[in-house]
Amino acid sequence: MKLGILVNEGPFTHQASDTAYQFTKAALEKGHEIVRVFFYHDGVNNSNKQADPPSDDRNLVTLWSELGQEHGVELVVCVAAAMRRGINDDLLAAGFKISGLGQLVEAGIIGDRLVTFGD
Amino acid sequence: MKLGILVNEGPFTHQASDTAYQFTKAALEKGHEIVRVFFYHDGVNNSNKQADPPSDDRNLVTLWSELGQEHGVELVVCVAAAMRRGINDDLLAAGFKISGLGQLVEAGIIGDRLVTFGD
Amino acid sequence: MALLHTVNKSPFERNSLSDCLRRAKNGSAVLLIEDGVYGALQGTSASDEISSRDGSIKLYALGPDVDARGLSEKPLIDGLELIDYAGFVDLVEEYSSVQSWL
Amino acid sequence: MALLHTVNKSPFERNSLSDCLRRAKNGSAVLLIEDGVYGALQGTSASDEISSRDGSIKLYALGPDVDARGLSEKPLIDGLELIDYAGFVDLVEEYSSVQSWL
Amino acid sequence: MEDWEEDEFDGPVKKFMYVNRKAPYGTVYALEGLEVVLITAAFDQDVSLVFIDDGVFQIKKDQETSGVNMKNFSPTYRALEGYEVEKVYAEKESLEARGLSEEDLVIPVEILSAAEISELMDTQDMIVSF
Amino acid sequence: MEDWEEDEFDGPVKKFMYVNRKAPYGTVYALEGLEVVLITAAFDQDVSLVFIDDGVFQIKKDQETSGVNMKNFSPTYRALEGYEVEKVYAEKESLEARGLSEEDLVIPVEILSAAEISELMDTQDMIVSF
Repeated sequence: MKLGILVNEGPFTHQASDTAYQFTKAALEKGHEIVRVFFYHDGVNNSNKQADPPSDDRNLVTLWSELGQEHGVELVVCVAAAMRRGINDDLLAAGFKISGLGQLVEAGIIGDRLVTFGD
Repeated sequence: MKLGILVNEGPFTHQASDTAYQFTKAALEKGHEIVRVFFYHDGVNNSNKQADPPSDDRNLVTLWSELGQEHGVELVVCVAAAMRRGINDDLLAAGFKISGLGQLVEAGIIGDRLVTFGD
Repeated sequence: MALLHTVNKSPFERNSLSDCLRRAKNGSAVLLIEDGVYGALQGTSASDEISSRDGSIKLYALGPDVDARGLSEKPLIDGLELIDYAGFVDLVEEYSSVQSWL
Repeated sequence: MALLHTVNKSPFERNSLSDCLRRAKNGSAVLLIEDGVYGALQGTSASDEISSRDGSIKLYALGPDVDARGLSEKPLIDGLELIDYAGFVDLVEEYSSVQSWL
Repeated sequence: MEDWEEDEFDGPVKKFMYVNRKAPYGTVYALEGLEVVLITAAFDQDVSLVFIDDGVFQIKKDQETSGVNMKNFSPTYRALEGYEVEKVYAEKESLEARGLSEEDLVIPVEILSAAEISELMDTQDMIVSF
Repeated sequence: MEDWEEDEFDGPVKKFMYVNRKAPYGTVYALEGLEVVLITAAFDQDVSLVFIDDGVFQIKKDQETSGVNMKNFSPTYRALEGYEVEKVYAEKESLEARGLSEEDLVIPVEILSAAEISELMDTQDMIVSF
């Protein structure tokens, strides 16, 4: 199955990004294809490479970044939502890229399912 | 009256920061003293100077920054919450400073009231 | 010693208005702000609960939030008073402490 | 053509579980995740509503979220099945589309 | 809005349903959700827009936001027609519970019962809820 | 935790009440709220901690978070005593509505009725709710 993933909240404050990450990982392990992970609303904050949580806690930015690079999963941050929230290319962790909302729609068109994680 | 203000959400996603700003401005206009505005949880994102919303929308980072500078109001961003979320001195808009949670407690001790704005 | 309670969520979405009303003592004040102002509407599935406290607690709603949501022409519950941000500041001064039902 | 519904909020805090149950058709599935798993508890003020749909809709809860919240030893509502993230993926494949009641 | 080239895309047409459940202004979901709807329409997809629960407040008329210093985006719903988004529904039960009727709304919508909306939901390829 | 010098502060003692109303893990408020409580205690203030509504789930025992890859912070509540935070209350009605009793909790607390908690709230200088 081809899956699109929509992440609407940032790391730490809501569990949405955690659940989306665990879901995406499980889907990849089962051999499904991830068309794209799209970060919208506060979800754009998942791409901020400066995030530095306590060492005994998980770092979602790093986890997404590694998942994206190891499995070739596209991690797309919405440009309009990112500008509002002060996220630009300088802050972007490896594996993320900034693009338009059309990338979300396209993921819905190409994918067999679109799964949303939010608040 | 001496007021402490606690802002727990970032700009744009929730109205909390808008309401806190309007409340703080109204309190200053009435001649009250603002001991400190403390930004906690996602509230730390109010200090990100890269925020660039559409030109027909308000820019809360700029609004807080100007209020802080014009009225000498202390705008304190919690260091622990900021590190988790990737906010550091490089991103800080003028008038904000990063400090410890003790600054929130101190505002509560010095102030006559502490008013919380959140989700 | 009486508290000012603030509620900022719609009573149709969350239980924070109920949670607040259950704990607010007679003589305290409840101020509806942000999406909380939907609780000020008369004739809804939520209005009975808040109306029943009219008289024992003082009810306020933030006018700018009422206007933003297009509710200025709708009937609001009896006894509720509309205030602006300056009025919000006055309430904070008038009551001994503020509890925000986030 | 039947939907998978996900609910991620506590039924004691928000109305999203009720909102979902009111619209979920017979034959659809409801998966409780994150704080939504509190809706899986038996013997609470929220459990009657979800129990009443047992049989007409399939009920699931995400086990890792149940464990995180210390609910693994508490009685869960009858007919509810615990799954892991891999099981979540399987449900997404099994049903025609997913509606997240955020 | 953003840059995209409408004629770049030549894929299949899918049924997208956007389920609006949140009030405006208290959170940004209604505003940013509307942006997604407009983009989807530009991709020539089969778009349905549904207002249920507190989402019906999004299309309440008379919104006047100068006092909260936020942008009043309710006029943008009137632009939906220009984007050929014609399947716009509001739920009867949600309106009634909130003391609203058709005359309260800023755009004409088709009023459906909860049961009818559930039926419609079942026929979609993609459902996105804001 | 953070750096501060306990003996730097020599101000008045106020009554701070922290009202915990949110479940853990679904959002970060419980965890970051607990950090505020510990700091306040270190300032030698008169701290009360109240668990009401979904906040009572914060102190549910048996939390096992490895499956969600989050840090289990419930043992930190046991550290409250070491910080001399002794006024810890949970609301009877909130526990009952959630099918919980004292045996479900990770720390000993004093169980109060909603009316008693309202009384206590009224006597505070500062109330902060997470």
